[in-house]
Amino acid sequence: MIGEQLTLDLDGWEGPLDLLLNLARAQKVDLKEISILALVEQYLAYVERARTLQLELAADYLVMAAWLAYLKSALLLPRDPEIEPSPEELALRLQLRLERLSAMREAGARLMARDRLGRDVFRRDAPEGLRTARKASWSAGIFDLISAYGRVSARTRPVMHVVQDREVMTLDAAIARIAALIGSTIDWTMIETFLPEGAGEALRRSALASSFLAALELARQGKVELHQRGPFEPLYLRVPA
Amino acid sequence: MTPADDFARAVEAVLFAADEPMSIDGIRAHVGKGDVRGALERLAVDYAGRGINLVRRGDRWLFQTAGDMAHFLRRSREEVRRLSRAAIETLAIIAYHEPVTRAEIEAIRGVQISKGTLDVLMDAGWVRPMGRREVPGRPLTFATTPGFLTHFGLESRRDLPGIEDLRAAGLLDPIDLATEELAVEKPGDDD
Amino acid sequence: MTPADDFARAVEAVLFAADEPMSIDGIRAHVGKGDVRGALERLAVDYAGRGINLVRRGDRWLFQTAGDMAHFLRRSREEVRRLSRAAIETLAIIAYHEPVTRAEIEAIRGVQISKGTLDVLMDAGWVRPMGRREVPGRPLTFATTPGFLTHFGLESRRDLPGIEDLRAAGLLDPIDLATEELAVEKPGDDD
Repeated sequence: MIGEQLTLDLDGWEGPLDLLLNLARAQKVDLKEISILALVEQYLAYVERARTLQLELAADYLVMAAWLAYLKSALLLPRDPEIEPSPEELALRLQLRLERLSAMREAGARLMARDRLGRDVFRRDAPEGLRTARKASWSAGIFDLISAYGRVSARTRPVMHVVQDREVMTLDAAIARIAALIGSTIDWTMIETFLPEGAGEALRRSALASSFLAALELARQGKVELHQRGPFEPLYLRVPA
Repeated sequence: MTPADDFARAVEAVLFAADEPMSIDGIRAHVGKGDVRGALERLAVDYAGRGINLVRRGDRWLFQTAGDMAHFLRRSREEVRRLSRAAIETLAIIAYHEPVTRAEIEAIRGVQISKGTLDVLMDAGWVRPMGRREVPGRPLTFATTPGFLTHFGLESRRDLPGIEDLRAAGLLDPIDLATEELAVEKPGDDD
Repeated sequence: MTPADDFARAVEAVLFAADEPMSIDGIRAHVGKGDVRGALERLAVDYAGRGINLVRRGDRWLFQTAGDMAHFLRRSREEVRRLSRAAIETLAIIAYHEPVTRAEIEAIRGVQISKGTLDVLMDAGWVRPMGRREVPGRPLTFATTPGFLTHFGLESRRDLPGIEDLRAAGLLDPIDLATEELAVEKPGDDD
């Protein structure tokens, strides 16, 4: 929006406030003492001249012109106490705005004129540079160490399995034993009756398992009959009727 | 020169070798325990009036050539970018008013900020966004950086040229956007 | 420092800002007519014993940080890190079996060790190479260092608990053993 629209001045203006400030500066050095009314006149004349030259003005210049025309009439007309803020107050605000913009413009120029790094003052062009070396400090305690060794040992130490020698009754022995004993029984007889007497608990369990398999084998051969009332009930054997 | 003690020598060497301005904590990380600030102040005195100066910029310190040596050192290549008038004014407004919103900058200048202006200042490393203002719309505010102080040779923002006078004159008071708009842009905002 | 005259100050500033060592002619191109050599010699005296020295290399001059300040320019920052499981196991194997070759470590661990693992242990100062084993290939053996004993609070390696101690302390990983019992040793008791 800003830029070349107002080519009456070769530099162009940075907006209507910039134009006002330049007009004000031409009027007086101290912005506090400028005549706002005269400034308004100058601005309006400027805009009028741009119009006659058929220059295209940006909207904000026209907006400013309209507002200044209002301010001018308010300053000239008899004071209406109802209107707030008063025209004098508005004029003062405009003057303060111009002062502030002027101050900032001057401050910018003073900043640019300072001894600037890389233009007026210089740092070393090839500093050695500072380095930060990361040094790792490893943390591990004795417990970490020995438990790690325990873990490795447990994982890789060959495990030796020793099976104890025990008394057992083989399937063949059980078949022979039941086949021999069944002949002398007539009635249903519990399978436990066929186990060897006086056997220790381990041998008894082995004998029971083998005898059960033996009973199944003999039943398959038709040499015994099996009977059980229900699951987990005693198992009975007899010679087929 | 007056002989420097070993601690001051270490501070001197570290700052000399550094490729960035250094804070006291940054220096201490290299030189260890000791009165870094005291050493810096002594060194600054040692170097006052020499061709090299030790200067403070914000909370960081650096060696740089003395300002009056500029004519021996200016380089043929133009290293410092030329700023547009809009950018210079915008930078000044940010520096003297920070933190400041874009709308406030525009109110002071009476014109919209064109697109690249803030970008140029941020790209130069002089300006950065600094939080939002807790008003409706939560506009972003802008402020200067440590790099701004370093580039323009300011110990702190208090050293901004004429800042005390401007403040005393009320020219750095907070911008009342409502009245500024009333004064200039009331009939129709341009943004 | 003793005040330097303006010509010496210019030489000082030019050398400071230079991006490489400068010859007397090169300096003169910046500072103009004057006794450059005399200025350099005075500056060298000024800076003797400071953290920065002006030194001559062949026919060129430069500022550099004093040699005895070099250690301040490098800052080492300690970062405490935990050893990886592989590293601590490897360390334990070395401690219990030293001197031990890499292949032996792998056989004992039942897993290959990655390249960095031994490096980490050597970097920590706990392990060092200790001669070669006189077998085909002459593999390097590794052993622990005195620093290892110090770090782990051991008088000697004999203070390391034996395998029976570990078992008694329940450190032979009872969970793994229990699993193995279930899988393999059901019918009868083990050991």
